[in-house]
Amino acid sequence: MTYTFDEWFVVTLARTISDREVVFHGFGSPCAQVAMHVAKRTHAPDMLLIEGAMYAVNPNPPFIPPTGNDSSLKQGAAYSMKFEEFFDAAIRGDVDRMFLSGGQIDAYGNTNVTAVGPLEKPKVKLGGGGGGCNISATIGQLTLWTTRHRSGRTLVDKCDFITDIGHVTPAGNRAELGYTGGGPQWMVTELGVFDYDSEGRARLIEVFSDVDVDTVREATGFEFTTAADVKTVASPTCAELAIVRGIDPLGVRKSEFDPAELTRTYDHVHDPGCNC
Amino acid sequence: MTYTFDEWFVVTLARTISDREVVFHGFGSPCAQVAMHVAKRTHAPDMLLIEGAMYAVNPNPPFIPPTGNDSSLKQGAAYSMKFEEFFDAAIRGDVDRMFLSGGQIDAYGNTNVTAVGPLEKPKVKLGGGGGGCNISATIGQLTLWTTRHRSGRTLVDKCDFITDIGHVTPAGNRAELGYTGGGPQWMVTELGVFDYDSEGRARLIEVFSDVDVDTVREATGFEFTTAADVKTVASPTCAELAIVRGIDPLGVRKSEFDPAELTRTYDHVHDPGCNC
Amino acid sequence: MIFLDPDKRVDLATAASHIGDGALLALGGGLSSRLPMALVRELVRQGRTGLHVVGSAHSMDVDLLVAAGALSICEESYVGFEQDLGLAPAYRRAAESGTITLRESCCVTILTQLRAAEMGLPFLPVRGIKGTDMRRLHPEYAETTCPFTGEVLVAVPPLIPDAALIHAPLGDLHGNLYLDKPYVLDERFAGASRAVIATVDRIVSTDELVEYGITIPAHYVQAVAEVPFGAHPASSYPNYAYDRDHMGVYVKAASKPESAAQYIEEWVMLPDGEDGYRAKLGEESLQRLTTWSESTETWKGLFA
Amino acid sequence: MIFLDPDKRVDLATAASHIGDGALLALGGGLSSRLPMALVRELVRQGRTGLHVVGSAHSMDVDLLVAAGALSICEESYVGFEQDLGLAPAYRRAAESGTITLRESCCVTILTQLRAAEMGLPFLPVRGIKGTDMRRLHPEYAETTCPFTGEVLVAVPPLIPDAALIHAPLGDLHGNLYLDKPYVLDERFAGASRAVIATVDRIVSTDELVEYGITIPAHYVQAVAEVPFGAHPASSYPNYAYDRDHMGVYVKAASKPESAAQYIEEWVMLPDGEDGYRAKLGEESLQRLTTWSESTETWKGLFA
Repeated sequence: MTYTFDEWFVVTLARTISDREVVFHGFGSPCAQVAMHVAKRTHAPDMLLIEGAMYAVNPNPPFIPPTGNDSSLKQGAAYSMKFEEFFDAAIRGDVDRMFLSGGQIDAYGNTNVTAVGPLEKPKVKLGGGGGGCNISATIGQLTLWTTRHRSGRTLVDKCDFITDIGHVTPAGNRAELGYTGGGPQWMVTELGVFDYDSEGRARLIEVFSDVDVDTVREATGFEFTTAADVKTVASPTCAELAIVRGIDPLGVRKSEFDPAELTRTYDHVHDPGCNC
Repeated sequence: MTYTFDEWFVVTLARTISDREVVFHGFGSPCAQVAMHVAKRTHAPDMLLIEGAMYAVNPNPPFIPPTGNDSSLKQGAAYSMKFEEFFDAAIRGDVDRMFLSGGQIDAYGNTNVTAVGPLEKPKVKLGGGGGGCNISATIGQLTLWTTRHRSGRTLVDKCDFITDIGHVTPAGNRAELGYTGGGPQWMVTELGVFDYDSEGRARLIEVFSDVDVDTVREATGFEFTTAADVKTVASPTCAELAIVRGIDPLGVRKSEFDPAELTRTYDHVHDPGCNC
Repeated sequence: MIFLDPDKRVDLATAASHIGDGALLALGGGLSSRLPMALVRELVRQGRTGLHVVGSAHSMDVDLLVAAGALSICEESYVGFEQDLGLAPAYRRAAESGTITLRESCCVTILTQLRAAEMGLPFLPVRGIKGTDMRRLHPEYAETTCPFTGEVLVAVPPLIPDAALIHAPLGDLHGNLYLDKPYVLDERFAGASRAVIATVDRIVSTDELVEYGITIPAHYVQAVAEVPFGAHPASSYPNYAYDRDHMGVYVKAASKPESAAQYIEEWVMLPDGEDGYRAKLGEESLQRLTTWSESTETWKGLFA
Repeated sequence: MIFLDPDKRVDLATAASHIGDGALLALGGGLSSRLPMALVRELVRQGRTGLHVVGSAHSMDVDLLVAAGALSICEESYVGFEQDLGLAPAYRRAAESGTITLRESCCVTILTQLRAAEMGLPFLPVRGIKGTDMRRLHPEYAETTCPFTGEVLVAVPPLIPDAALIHAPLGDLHGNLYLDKPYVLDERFAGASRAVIATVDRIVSTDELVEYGITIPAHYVQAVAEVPFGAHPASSYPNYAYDRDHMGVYVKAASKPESAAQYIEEWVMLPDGEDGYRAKLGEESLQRLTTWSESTETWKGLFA
């Protein structure tokens, strides 16, 4: 059996979720969206899955649609929150994890989804932050991700605009700002996985099997340290792969990637611990 | 045909409502409650009737129950507000009229429903203000009423505690307090009807047919002026009386009166303008 | 707080055991509707003391806690039995003799304080209060100046109940609750409190509950106990109307300390708890309260 | 404001005529769901200019207003077509060339400003914003210090839209509206705005509407116009799914000023308005969007 990179990526995101966490993804985030359903159906059955723009609680969608607020995404949910109900919960600290991406991400995990270039005359007007700005301050942990690391323009030394809060901003760190959320815990890119050191800076801990540390360094606009032993990202199990394919038959997750990344293909090595 | 004082009183309250007003009564206020339904079914068909503790919009209850939040009170209402929906509307100024009573009422229409006597050791601990305190500041007009004027203890020179706001308080008048509501417009008692002068003080304008001005003065703990020509309160029409009896077959309105007041009986004089 | 256990069902004694002496409790429902009476009775049976209650307009739930000596601080907006049955006897007695602390509040103020808790904010401004004597009861209130208009408003702190006691006509094993309107403050209590402790007349399947509609979702609920007629003598529509006669029995008994104590002995301190309570009321008298929907005459007859 | 007329039914042109040039508009729905597209198209037909829009995450409604030159200020939290169709072409072009004023905001901030309006308060504190660059877009924000904790929070003023444009699947003649979740900000818009201007796919009897449930009550609604497929190409569940293909047609056209103008000429400026729009789309293509509930395969097939 072979699998493709988008599948491995989604499974890697899923594994940043712990069981019994309350987890949320924003709209326009199919990789995070698929990842949450993979986690719920594998190692995190008792997580509270809050479905992006639907605010549906623990839905069982028949498929992931290409838009974040199609009604299919609340199928099987006994309850859908109201907009304010979700955001209040996030602000008061009842949400444990959020997935967050950005057109620019700096070493501290600050993200820019507002505009590249000067604000008065942007080079690229990005879509905007949705709800991330306020709730990035208060949600328990953040899993950052990007599928555009290789472009060299995403992981930057300095965001042109800070939309969502990382560990340290020019105005101070989280403690100084009075924020209760823990900030970025992981950052998953199409090259590898970072955690954050005691100073709140990204640290490379894993790379995908077809990536080396130098490739990561070349693509990254900020200095980063690495773990003493940079490992290869753990491969997906066949159970996880089956779930990715089952929940996302339209392949909506693929829309996040440059076409070249989708050609990355891997042989699945049978894991004796896996009951495929 | 004869009618009793409780019926006349309720009709008099009803007539303080104009058509196309948004009107609310609190709980424990059967006279105001019945009055609103009388107005809605006679001269104010397009009023928005918000049913006390149910927050039901334009209900058509089969009868008035002896409690303010029985489900009978939302029958026929397509919609019932949420608690916060009503109170937000009242605070932002979308409610035109509220009925308000009090264990003590002063000349400016400040009311006390908290405690008679010193707060630390009250002589009588009254039930409490419910929601009246805040919204008395912002609702368009207030119709005050009491059925205990004759006791001599209700209309007082000074409230022992101000629960709800009249025209002028020791802390200032409405303009000084920054309040947008117009304050008390009418006060209906079992003796007569008051309006408020330009200084915000109650002024007697009408008495019931079996009451004279001296009786009112003896029962009142504050000085008041009178209209140049104190009239008799207009009699109820037979249509109004029929509606009072139809909507309140259990006679819940009577629970507000001293038993002696309920013995006041009147002959209905046929009004040529009335199509009874 | 968020509760993720898939099965929250417990018996009433266990549900009540989550409440400690001195707890700050939000009381669900209001006046004669959906009062958490079974939980109140169970707290009395378990001998809880020093309770601090908050909420809007309430009646027998508060008065019974006072009569039983379980309550220290009352922060409701009203306690009484409306015009029909009058002032709350035990509450009034305790307030007049100073054996409970009065922190009477106002609906919008309580709502605003719950919203501050729900919104994770350290304060909120509230319109009103100025000009009244309410701050004599609430020295904790402060003031705040609007940075845009210069208006001075009263500022209130968040109100975070240790638990919200909520009775619902229907619930499921996960703790999802269906309420009939008026919801009063119950949704806000759920968002603002550390936990919801619920009783329901009947536990049904989640599918059946979804047909009715979920008002309070399971993740707010720490424990749910099935207690038929758990709001009695308050109503729990669509299941049953309030028992005006029994409310009258209580109010009469509560008018004197001795007869209040006797009511508690006779109606609350039963060795078999709520089973005993319902048995003492009798099947016929309880079933009568469920007949409200048969006709207007029947409904009206319940209150005549 | 409160609207008491018993019959609020009007045609679409009359509904849109309540909106003046330069109006501050709240846009109902979000992303691909319940966008007030018929009202947006009608405003373009009527040549409205200088509009200021507020809301959460939106897509074609905002982009089309920009493409038509009707919009001056954008205060949404996001404008785009998600990962599927990408950035919003006309919006992006206008933002990059400075022909519209950017006041991008954040969901909680907008929610808090609407709540201030709804609660009748001159300001509210909001958590967050500090540490981000959002205040560069919002010099009107101020600061407030919590009188209890000393914490400095950002203070925001009330946001009072002149009108909320809301599309609902069902409504009645009084203006009561049923919405399918997600409601997004629509309930808050109704409470905060001076008026709700509504379109509905279908007007039904009040009794039928009550069976579904009333989400937004009539007293907030100034005018309601029956416009079948009035959200198209957005969805209006339970009636129809979104038209991904048509969204794609639009996004492609909007990528250049000339083809954007051609789209507007061809799909919006039709002499017979929405009737012409539906006729041009064709019965078959519209009916297809209503087949989502037939089977998972059918539903999925709409988006393949």
